[in-house]
Amino acid sequence: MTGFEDLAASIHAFAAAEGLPRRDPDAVTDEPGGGDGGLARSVAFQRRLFDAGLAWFDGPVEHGGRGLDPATSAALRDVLREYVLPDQTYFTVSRRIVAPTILAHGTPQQQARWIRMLWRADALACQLFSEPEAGSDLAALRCTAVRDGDAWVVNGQKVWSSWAHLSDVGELLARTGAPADRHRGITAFLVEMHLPGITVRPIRQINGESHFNEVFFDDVRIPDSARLGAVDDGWTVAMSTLTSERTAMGGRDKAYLSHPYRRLRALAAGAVGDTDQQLLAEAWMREQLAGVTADRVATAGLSPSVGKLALVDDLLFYGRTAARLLGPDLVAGAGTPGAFWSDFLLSSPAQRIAGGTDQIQRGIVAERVLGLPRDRRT
Amino acid sequence: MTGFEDLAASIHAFAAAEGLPRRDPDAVTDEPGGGDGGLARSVAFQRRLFDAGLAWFDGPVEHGGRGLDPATSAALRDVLREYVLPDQTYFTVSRRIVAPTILAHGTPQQQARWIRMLWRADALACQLFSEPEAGSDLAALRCTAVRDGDAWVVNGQKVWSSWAHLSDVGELLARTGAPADRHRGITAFLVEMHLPGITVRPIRQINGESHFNEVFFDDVRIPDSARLGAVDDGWTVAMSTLTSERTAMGGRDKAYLSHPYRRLRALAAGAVGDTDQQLLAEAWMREQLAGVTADRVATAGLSPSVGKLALVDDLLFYGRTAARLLGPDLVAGAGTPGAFWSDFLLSSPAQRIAGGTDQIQRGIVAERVLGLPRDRRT
Amino acid sequence: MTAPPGVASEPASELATELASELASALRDFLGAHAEPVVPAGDGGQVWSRLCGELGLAGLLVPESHGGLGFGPAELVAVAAELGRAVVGGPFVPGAVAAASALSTLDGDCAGELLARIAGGRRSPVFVHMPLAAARRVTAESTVDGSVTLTGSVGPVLAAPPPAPLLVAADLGGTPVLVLVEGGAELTELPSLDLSRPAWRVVFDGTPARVLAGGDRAAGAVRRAEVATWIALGAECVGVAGHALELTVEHAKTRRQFGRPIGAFQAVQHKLADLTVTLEVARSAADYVVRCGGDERSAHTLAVKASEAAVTITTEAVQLHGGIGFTWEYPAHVLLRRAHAAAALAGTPDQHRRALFALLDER
Amino acid sequence: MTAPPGVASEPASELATELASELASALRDFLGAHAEPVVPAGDGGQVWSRLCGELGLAGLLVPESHGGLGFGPAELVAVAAELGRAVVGGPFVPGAVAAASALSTLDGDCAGELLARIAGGRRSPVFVHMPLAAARRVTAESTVDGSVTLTGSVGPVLAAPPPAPLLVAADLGGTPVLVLVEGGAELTELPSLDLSRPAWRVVFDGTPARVLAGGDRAAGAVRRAEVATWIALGAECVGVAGHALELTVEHAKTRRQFGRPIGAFQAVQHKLADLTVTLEVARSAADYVVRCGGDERSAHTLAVKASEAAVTITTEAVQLHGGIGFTWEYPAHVLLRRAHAAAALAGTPDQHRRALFALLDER
Repeated sequence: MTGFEDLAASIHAFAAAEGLPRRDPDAVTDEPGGGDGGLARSVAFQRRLFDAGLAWFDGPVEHGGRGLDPATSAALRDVLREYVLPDQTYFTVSRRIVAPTILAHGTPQQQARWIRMLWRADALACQLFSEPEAGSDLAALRCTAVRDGDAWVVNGQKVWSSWAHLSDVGELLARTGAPADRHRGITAFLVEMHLPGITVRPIRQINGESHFNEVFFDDVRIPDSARLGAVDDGWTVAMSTLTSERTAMGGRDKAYLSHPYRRLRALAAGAVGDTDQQLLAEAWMREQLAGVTADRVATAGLSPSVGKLALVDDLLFYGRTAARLLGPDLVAGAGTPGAFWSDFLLSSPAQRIAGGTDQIQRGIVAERVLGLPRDRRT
Repeated sequence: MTGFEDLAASIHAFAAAEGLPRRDPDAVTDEPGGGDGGLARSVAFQRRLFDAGLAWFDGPVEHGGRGLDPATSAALRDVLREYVLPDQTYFTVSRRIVAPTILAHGTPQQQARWIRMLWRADALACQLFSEPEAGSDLAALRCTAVRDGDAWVVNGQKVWSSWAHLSDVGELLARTGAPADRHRGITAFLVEMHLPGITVRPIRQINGESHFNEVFFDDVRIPDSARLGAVDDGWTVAMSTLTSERTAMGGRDKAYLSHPYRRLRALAAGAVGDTDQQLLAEAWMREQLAGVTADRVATAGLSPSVGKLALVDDLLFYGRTAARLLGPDLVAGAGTPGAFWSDFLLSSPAQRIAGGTDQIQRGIVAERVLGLPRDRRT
Repeated sequence: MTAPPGVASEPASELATELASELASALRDFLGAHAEPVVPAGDGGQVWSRLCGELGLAGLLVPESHGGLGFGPAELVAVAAELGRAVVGGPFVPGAVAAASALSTLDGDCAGELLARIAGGRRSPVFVHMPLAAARRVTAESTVDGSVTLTGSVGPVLAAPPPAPLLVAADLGGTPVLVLVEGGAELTELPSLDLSRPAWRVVFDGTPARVLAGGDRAAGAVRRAEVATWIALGAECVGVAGHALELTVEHAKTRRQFGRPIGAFQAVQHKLADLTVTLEVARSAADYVVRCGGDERSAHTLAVKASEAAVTITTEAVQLHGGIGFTWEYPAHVLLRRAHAAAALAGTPDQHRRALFALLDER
Repeated sequence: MTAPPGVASEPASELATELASELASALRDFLGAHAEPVVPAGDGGQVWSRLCGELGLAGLLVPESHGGLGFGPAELVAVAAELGRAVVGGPFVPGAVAAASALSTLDGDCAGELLARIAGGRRSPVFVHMPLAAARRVTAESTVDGSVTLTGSVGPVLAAPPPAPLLVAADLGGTPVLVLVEGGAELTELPSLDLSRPAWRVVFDGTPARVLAGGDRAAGAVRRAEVATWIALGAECVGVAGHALELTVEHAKTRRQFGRPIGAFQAVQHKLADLTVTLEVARSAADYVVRCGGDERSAHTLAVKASEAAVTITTEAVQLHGGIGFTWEYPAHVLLRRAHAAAALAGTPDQHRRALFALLDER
């Protein structure tokens, strides 16, 4: 593995200079959902990491990546994960979902403009896909972009947009053809979020937090140079984004819940009864296999939808198991493991909706993995 | 409850005269699937029971029933169930599925001809519904009945017909209209199974037994007087039969597996570990609640499809639990509990197909119980 | 095996069941007018207070001789299901159910007066207890004046804020006692999962208390309160589950995607059908409690089946609602929160199955 | 914590994985020509005999120095999955897997000769053992001539009919021993669930035997055989599950109802998608075994995930096939039978989880 040893040494040196604590394999510290560790700190760290050439191992060299193969890159990320890093969840959409789309479908100018910024945390990105009447049925979207000379005028509403309130750029899907054209009349754009006419309104979530937003477009003018892909070919762009999203959700880089086994083990004090032993062993197995499955998605062509459905099943299992182990302590109030798991039980169901609902994922597996006849949806 | 005490006393007296053993509440003797206890013995017993007026408590008096209300009848059947009776499974289709259909849709002549015979076990009945290309999609059936003067000529094939090889009469669904008319072009008949041109061929099942049959019709002439319901109105008749079938399958009278708790408890010898305690307690609860659910189906308007789906889930649980408790002894060979449960694991899945598959039942619950929009099936 | 203690010893008569269904229907009308739509935050027990004032529900299980309604398990199940359905707050379970059940087993003026207070709704005691807890956590010590002092803590439990008197199960030198604490306990509200009904931690530190019963009578009273608590929380879960399924079915009929209501999709239909089966099995468990006169085995059965059904159905309800189910304003999470909290406070299904097996294997 | 014993101590190299996949592909071609379609009844081990004769598979795990192929966990997993897929009979697991694994840990001429016999396919020994059984059921007693006699029984176990020599784990005055029985044991074939591969009950009644190893070396050899058995049966289950799912998908594409293939119905599509997830998690468990060099924890993981997947998928396969799946002639039940039998003989998931937890909690 060319360069692995050198780069691993660089990581350790960088970590030492940063004073990053080693991840204690027996400690359980991360929070699920994330995004509450302080944006400024995360951004500053990410810039130093990027400038040290340690942020993006498998990225193209011209955009600041290292150009390494996937296996070496994964191994280096594992080295980095030996340390406790500032909260990385702000960057998942930017780096793992929007940037790959720009790399695949953007013009050289768009790539030069955004990709480095997204990886260096000089900009944050969001998706602007779902609408109140277009959730699973994304092809029903109504937000319009109308051509006006060398620009487009956008009107409409988007919803469930993670981090839109913090973002500099959004990947927008807008209708440029007739609504009856469905997925054929949609175009993708890279919209600067600070343009006049854009209003972002956070949505209060089930657990009281607000990472999602409604985004309103009122005669927003965007240049044609911000168009991503061909006119009316936004569906291709969107599908590529959604595949990246599913892969990111099931990947090791963004394990929704870190250390499930250790977290659950800590709930069973004293002599562990047989039923609880069974539950804990099952949790351990699921944790190991989630890693293998994520790797198979990343490198062996396993469908990301399979990985995401397996993940969702794991999250349901962890939540149920925590409730069983905690008993009444599930409601034991702030600062207790009960509070952590209460929040988990409330917030983890979002994983069953974001990036395509369970139902959508099953449809993808049925049609694309198993080759079953297309369900009559349209 | 008028007459309850007298009739209960009659049952006890009858049982004493017959020398019926009391059912030992701690013994576990019945076999699932049934039908292997000797037809002749069961028939002879059923005739004596009927002649004693103790076979059919809620049946109309003119057909040999007692004309009692459902609650009293259920209570009397419970009294009868205090004794070990000869194998009753031969009669379920006759008494609980075909006879109610004739009562609801038959002419007075048909009722006089068949109902007493079916309840007295002077005749056995079968259903002739499914075809190789018409399973869940019953309305696709192809077996034809063509009018010829005062008779009909039947041609075609039926399949999955329980007890057809022993039956005297079959409830036949045949196409009398165009295939494109689907459920509107079907007529029901009561076919005597000994007519020329009928061939019955047993199907060897997954567990090596043969209770199901293929039935072939080759220019079989049946009189118009054997028609059940109006011409082209067989769908109404069929739906009424299927509702009876679902009710019978979830009912107390035909518990597919008797004494599940006790059977499973017997597999856990010595000190029962915590996991096995949990499984056994769950089995006990399911057994109690299956009885309540069956009663709610019978008397409180609960959908038989709900009852059948709950039953199927119970059967899967019992099978899985037995495998867990037995371990390697699942394959311990003839005469052991392992052999009993092996057969159960092989044969119980039929309950998920007969009387409408799980999928069909869920569709019925969705549309008729929940009032969801009709799924586009046709 | 002796007959297990229960809410009542007789199977429900048909009349009782009829009464229960009328009561449930009246209650649903009342709650429909005063408690719908479900609110995300607690109502401070206001709805419960009105139910006590206008329908006398506080005296549900208090004998008529003490000014209550004198109802049994059929009515308890019916009322609790409706309260769960509307996610009503207030000390229904620890007071009207648990305290009344414990006190109903005792003779004596003090018990009688406390029962009358429950029915009257003033200075009503609540029973604070960890159901199925492994060890008794409160110890009592005799004092010179014949009363006792308590040390230890219980929680999270359902309770009511001071000045509600507390009924506490404690250990007095190896003997179980049921004591009354009229003041001096330290109660901490635990702001947590169920916003409509907080849990509490109760700490005793040399707190003076009065012994109401000891020995077998205390154990019997405590067990009766526990069984009634399981039944009430289980029946609440049935109500929660039913409400969540109704909301979801309604959503499936109105929300359109791909040109038709999502409820026209077979995947959604079949999921809702499976949840219906889950709900109906839990309802059968509620019926089973009534049939068995609220005995202990049936209470365990209901606690398991109803809490599992409520957690499953509310979890799937959130998923089936898509994004909207994940918002603060929509009531799906209110039901999810109550389901989890009621299930946690009733004791886990594992604990109930374990206890049930012990009963089954007794003989 | 010391490194747990496994099939091999090193993680699989990439080369090994490539070899494994070539082996699997060759095997599938061979079996496609000689063992498809799956037959309801056993083949008397004929296919296995040909695989040994033509591909040398009996020596899969036998070191090359003893005439075997010297393969590791990657190849074991690949081969076992293909054999499971085709529901091949014969003493693959107790002989080529378990006996070879146990003997590979031992030095000495006798072990070497037995390994050579396995590779050569003549008078090959089989290892008869109850995996995860609570107590050692066979006791050994020393005789004057330095050999031992055995008393006790094991079963149901996988074995081979006489005159196959038996390797047996026994207890000699409190010390574990691994012994060789060349004759005199009473074997009863148990005609049961898996028609393609019977289980056996083996009874020893003063049966003469020869001690191959004692103490820690015996325990290590037995453990190595157990771990390899779990891996082999688990991998077989992966093959069974994959085959059942393929048959079902094919059926869903061709069987028409309501004017279209049943696989166009969302309910069927989603059920098959869920089963795909179940299968792929089991495949991940097989990969995990290879990554971990076949260590004990990974073997438990595979045994649990693969046997659960095989039982679930074959059960649902029968249901999704409708009536045809319920007939003797159709192969669905052959796969269902193998799934249940392999799961039963590998030890239940409960036992494996329990053993795994003990390993996890060791440190």
